[in-house]
Amino acid sequence: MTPDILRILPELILTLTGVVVMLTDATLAPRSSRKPLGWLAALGTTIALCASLGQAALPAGTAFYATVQTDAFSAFFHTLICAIVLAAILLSIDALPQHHRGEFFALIVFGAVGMCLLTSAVELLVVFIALEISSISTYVLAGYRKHTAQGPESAIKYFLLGSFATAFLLYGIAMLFGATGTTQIQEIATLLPAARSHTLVILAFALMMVGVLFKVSAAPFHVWTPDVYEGAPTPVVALMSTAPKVAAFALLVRLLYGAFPLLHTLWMPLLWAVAILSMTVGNLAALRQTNAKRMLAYSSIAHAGYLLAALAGVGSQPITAIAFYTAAYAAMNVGIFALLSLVSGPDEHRSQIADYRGVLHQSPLTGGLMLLFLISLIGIPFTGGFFAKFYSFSTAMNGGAAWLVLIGLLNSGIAAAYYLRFAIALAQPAAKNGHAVTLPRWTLATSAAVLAAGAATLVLGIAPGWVLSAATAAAHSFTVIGGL
Amino acid sequence: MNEPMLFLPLIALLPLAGFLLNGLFGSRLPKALVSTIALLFPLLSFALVARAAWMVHAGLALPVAEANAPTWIAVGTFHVGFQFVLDQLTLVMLLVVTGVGFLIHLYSVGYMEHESGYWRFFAYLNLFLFFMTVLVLAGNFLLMFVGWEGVGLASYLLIGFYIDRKSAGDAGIKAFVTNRVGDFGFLIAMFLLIAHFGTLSFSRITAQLSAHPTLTTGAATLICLCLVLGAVGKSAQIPLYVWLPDAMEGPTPVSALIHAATMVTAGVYMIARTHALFDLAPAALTVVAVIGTATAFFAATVAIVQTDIKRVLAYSTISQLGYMFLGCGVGAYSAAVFHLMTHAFFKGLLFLAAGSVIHGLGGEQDIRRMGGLRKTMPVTFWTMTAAVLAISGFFPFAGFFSKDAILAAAFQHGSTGKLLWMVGLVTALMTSFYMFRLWYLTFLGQSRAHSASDGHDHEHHHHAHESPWIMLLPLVLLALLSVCGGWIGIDRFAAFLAPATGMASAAPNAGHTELFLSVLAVLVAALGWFVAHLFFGRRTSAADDAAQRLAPLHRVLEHKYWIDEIYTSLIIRPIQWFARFGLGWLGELTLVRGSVWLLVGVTGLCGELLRRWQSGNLRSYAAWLAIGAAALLIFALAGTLLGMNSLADSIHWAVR
Amino acid sequence: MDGMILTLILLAPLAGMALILLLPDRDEQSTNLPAWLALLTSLFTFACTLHLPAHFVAHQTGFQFEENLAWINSPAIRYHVGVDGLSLWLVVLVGLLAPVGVLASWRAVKKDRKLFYALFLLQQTAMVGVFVSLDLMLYYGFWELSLIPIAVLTAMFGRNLGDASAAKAALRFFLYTFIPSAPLLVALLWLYAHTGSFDYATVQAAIASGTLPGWQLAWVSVAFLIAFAVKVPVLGLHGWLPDLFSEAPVAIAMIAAGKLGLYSLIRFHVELFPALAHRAAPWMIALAAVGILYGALLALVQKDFWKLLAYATLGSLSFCTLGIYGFTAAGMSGAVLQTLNEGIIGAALFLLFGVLYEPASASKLADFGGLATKTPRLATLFTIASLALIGLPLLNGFVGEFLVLSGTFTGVSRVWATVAALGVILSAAYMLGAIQKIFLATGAPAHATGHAAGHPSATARDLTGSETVAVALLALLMLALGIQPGLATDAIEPALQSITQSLRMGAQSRNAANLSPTHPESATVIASSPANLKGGR
Amino acid sequence: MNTPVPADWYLLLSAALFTLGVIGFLIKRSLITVFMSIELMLNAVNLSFVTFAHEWHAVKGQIFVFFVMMVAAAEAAVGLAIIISIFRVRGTLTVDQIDRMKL
Repeated sequence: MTPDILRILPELILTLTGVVVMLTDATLAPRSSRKPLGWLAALGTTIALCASLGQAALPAGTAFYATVQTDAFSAFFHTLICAIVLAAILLSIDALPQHHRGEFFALIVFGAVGMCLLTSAVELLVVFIALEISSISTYVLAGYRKHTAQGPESAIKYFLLGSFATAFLLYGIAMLFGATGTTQIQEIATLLPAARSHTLVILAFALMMVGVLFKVSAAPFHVWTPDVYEGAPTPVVALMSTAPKVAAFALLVRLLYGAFPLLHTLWMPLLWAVAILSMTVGNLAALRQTNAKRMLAYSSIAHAGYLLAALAGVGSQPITAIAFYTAAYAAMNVGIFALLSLVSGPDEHRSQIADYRGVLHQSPLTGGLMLLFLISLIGIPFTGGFFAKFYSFSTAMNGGAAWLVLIGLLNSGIAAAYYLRFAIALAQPAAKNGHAVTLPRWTLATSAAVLAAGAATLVLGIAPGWVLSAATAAAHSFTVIGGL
Repeated sequence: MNEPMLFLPLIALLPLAGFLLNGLFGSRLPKALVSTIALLFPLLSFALVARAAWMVHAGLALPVAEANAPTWIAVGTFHVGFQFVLDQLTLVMLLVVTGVGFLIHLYSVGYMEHESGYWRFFAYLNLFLFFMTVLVLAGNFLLMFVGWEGVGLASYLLIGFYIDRKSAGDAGIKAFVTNRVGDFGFLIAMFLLIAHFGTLSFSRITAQLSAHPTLTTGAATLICLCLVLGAVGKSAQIPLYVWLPDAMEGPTPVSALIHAATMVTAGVYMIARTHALFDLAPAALTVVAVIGTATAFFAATVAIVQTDIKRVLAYSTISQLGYMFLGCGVGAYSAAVFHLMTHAFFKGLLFLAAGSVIHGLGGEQDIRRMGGLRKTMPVTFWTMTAAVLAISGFFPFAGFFSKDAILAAAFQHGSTGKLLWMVGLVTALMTSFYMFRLWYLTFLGQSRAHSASDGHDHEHHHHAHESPWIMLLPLVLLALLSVCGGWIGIDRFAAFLAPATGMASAAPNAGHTELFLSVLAVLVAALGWFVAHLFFGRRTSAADDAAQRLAPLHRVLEHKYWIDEIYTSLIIRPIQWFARFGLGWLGELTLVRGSVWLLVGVTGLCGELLRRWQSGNLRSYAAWLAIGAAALLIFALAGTLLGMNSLADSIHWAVR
Repeated sequence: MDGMILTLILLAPLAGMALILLLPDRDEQSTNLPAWLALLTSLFTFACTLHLPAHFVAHQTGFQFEENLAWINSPAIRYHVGVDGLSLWLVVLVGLLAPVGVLASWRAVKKDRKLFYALFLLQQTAMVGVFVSLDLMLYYGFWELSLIPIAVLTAMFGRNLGDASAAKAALRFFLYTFIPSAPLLVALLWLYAHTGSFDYATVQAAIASGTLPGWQLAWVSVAFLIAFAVKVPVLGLHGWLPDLFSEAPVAIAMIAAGKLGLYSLIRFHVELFPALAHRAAPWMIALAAVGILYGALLALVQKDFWKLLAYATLGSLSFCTLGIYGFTAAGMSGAVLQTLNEGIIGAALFLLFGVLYEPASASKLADFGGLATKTPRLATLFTIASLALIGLPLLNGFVGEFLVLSGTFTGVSRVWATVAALGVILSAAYMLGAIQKIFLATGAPAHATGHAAGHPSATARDLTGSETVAVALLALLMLALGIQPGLATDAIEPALQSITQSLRMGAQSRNAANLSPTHPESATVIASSPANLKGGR
Repeated sequence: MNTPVPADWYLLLSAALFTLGVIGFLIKRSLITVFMSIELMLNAVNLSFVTFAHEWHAVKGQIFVFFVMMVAAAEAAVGLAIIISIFRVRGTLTVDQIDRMKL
């Protein structure tokens, strides 16, 4: 039997890296630049990435008294999250102002530990702890630009609303424990029919959904996203808009298909409604946005809606669709935010869309790549975004939800308006009165991250076969549930 | 139909070669070479036609059709090819077109001597000859339509030849668009023919008609009326004649060739060619007759008061074409074609003579400032006299025979025929009156060049001189033809044309009625001459005081019944207004753009609302969060709370 | 070689694009390297496309040069390409227009040339992709891809960038086509859910078999129809056309309208949903006939030449729609031929007026005058192209219009055919009016004498050698197609045979629904050969 | 000996505390008080955990409580740090004034 330690190897490596980074930070001279720490953190994350890739070879199984389970599903998400975190670290090496403290990288790595644990946790207690680890580290990261007015404000908003939602989740777990006497996901699934009282189970489910949907920034619980994304430093937003969301979706799938498969007829209409709400709210609100980051915040809400729409499918297809969509979404978002941070520079003086006029003329490479990511967000064929949206909506269509697909695609039609306005702003020649756009030079780290994201978007669009088979394997790790 | 090497396609392609040579390389070639090319190819074409005529005379059976014509359009069951056919009618038309055409080419070498764009003029002239020969030789409607629109294009290019004059450009467009209105009728007729016969080839249509005429008279009338619309457009009859007077903006040889001898007669030729259809639709024939007579009368009245020498001749052409339409209308197709031929001779001569006068006077076209040219331009004077006598219908000249044939045929065409004959006779009177008015004012009396009535001095008034021989030779030849052109006589001409234009037109019975009619016609012509002599012969101001007495009538005629103004205000302005406001405002701005703007606006508005929702206040966020959670709970517990416990049962059902 | 040719045609422009992007950023003014590379690639692609008609077996139904490779297996999307009579000449047309486009923008584009030519070549691949792909998803992919280059190029290299109207035009164009393509994707997914495959033949068979639920299939066909009608554009959905024509760079506006929409209408609406196409036919015919007049009338009163050309194109494209929805053999072949004509004539006119427009970027007709003497070559070629547009016989415009009108008149409805024929008169009026205002005298003394400095007609230049050759070739093509339309129709007609045949049974049902108000029996005259009409001859 | 208090009463108490916490979060103006109401909500959950642990005679519930308390402590540390940084920059703790980012 494989020793338990191998099951949580990536999380261990990440924790070790975090600690080492903190220690070396202490040894460095106060005034010297913290770049080497960034490279150290990046090295650690790469090792964790290889470890999680290795985990795919492990036979599926639980560890530590069935609190953590590694299977194709968790391996897929581990690799994805480690990749995102790696890209975020590479981005922030050059993007953040020089005088920042070393613990920025440590916080990112510790957050990564929480997110990875979240995807492999099958014990609600471990779920709660992992959730809290990732949330707290992102709360601090969100407020990292202490000297600006927006930094602390976004942190406090994120912190208060986050903990408020987590309290609901916790209350739900308590109720579930009360109804079934256990907090282990597989056991819940088996004990559910003999639960003490059904209302208690449904109440528990609803409360837990509040917590999870908040994390996923789905519609009624999305209000925090625009302000937090606007306030937080752009590399952190690149991390925050992708990694925690990916982990949250993995948790959602674990809960829906692991713990509550029997409540399928209950949560299907619920998630339909939330999906439609998030799509519509996300897209419509983004139409009139002038601030680039706020617009992309609303777009991430809309994408959460498209992801939830995939749940309308039957059998294990939705899980494949969600897995693939999160991969494509992560590539696009990391890419676009990376370029945003590159173009707007450390002091982020260009927040409005209009400030980005003429970028395509100044440096065709940056402009071209931004164009690629925007096109992928719109969902133009031969890009990752299209195939993700196509796959999610074709799953929904196979599940018979033609109306949902129609609303979804019309929404993505409307979405094209604000993405394209951004793309066209890039393409327009610089405004006569606008100050000359001086683009910072491309450093090794940022270019590596951006090119990796760009390559991922293109590969997912043109040859998605490889990633698709990994996602399908992940979907099969859930035993075929209740004859669905 | 053996093919005795008539080289029919070559007749058309030779002028095309001339056009290509001059068109592509003309600007770089010396003038002499350009004119030789321009003259050589039409001459060769004329030679081929003459050879064909000689072979027909020597007993060649007509009609001759080319054996394997290349296909043009072959889609589904519809097939049409570049089919050239030569029959009697075509032969006559070819003789006129290439013969008179060549003479006019010869004349224009002299006339256009010092014009810029010399090569361009001759390229367009050759192009015109190519399209006209294609029109005449065509074996099916579609190929005829190619020639039909082609000549329209050539006339547009030639009218607008003086590119630095805006009036020339406008006249060109007016000509082309009015022709296009006619072509629209032609197109509809062709579609009707396809609908009824499935083919457009003349021979197969006539064969189908003779085999078993399934065509109802109603359908035949509809087809013929559309064809008439086409003919009216091309041959400048009411209501589509407005472009011909303005076409005088082009150089005079153009007016002679296109707007007198050949192109405008295409309408008459087309009616003669499709006589089989027209015979089935008597109503259409009467329409043709009425239009013809009305146009003849109307144009003659306007011609009386025109002061520009070329506009007089233009209205006279419209009037003579009216006669030809009358001829066709009463079924006397051969008479109409006969008049067409003679008209080509004397009207061509008239225009060329007018050209020589204008050339001599250095561009002066207003007859009120001419006079006394008899002695200075003798050859022009005598040839023009021959033409004036011919057109007025005096005995030995060509005009008498052809016009008389038409009037005679009209006379025997029942009661309506009599009325038409009456109007025709009055028109003949007016014709001789305005022709002799022109004759007197231009050639007799003193030269009024210097005593210009409106006082603008004629700075380079130089002594009027006779035109060079190259311009006079065609004049003399045409004068000869105008004199003896008619001697063939209508009987022999009708017999020759019989196979092509059908036997319907019974030869006018000889005997005293026909003699009486011809004498009457000559008397009428003489009366016209006498009245003209009264007004313009002597130096009295008889003409001017007559004009004062009939001032209102004179003003109406002078303004050409304000037809142009009516057309502009009734047709052109409303179309432009409807396009600019009807479609421009209503269609584009409100419907097309408006609907989209509305859509965008609504979504934008919702966007704005949602944007406002984000108040930035922490507690409102928390409130929304709480409301969301409450909604979720209610939604989830809906089943149990309302006692339906549908959801609760679902759990049990799922487990079992 | 036949097996690989289509992929080669698709990949060649992409390779060219990659090469151009890798070019070093030397100063733009010296050698126009990107343009030369783009020209070479487009000429090579054009040569490859010429390979198709050379080896095309006429009168053989079904697709040729087929390639069918697995691409994505879980939703069965395959890389399935092929060409038949219908799409054969359209591919060649795209191949032809590419070098013309490069030439047209040789002097117009002065900076960022790399990006311009790269996106231009990407547009070529997308368009060829649309014409050759036989897998619905692959088709949809290329369909969407063809929007991006046009939008970005219009925004970047649009004409009057100052007041950002180029950006608005690009945005309007993109949304006008993109939003209707969303229901199109829903329809595709629905079809996939019900037939299990995206392959054109299987979907067509499934629909023909009638097993799919009726009213939903109707909605699916409506979604297809609207998405393609916007791209043509059909009357009512043409909001984007005038803006794009007056804002987009010449090379782009040349290829933006008509071809894709019309081909898709035939292939993916009429052939895919024959019965439902019939139900939609009366509306489309009405829209098309009115569209012809609408376009012609508006073109009559336009003061800006680009807008005039836009409405003229709307008119001539409505001819094609009229031909398609007539379902007669003559009408449909005429429609496809007219699509080719519009492509050729449009390219010539765009290039020519682009040359006039480029120095002083003035497009108002009143700005010009008396250019015939200053720019003789341009004037003659412009006149030839305009005459082809208004349908002068012996030029290609006439054959297309004649076939469409005769097909509609004899087979569909005489009223609409007559209304459409009126457009012929108006087209002569506005085109000759334009020639008059630009090239001939305008009477105003300023033009007649010397042109004021900076006045557009003062800075006008005549065509350069290469431009003359390009447009002369196009003019020769117009003449060739005018004299021998068989060159194209011989391949087009058999491909449409299957549609006109299968729709004939539809025709019977349509006659029962007496679509054509007058002379129903004449409706079949065109179809049945004249021989049987006359009985014993 | 009086009978033990029935389990449902504890659950009702924990539900009441939880709702109080939520209301406190919505109404209170000062950041500190809002933060305290979150702690109140967490403790309400602890109470229900303990009740269920007693009912199911499973020690798991009680262990859960310890973890919840540990997390609450961590949150408190981070939360107060953020509140201090807000106070240093904005000089105020009232929730309504922290709305610089809107629309």
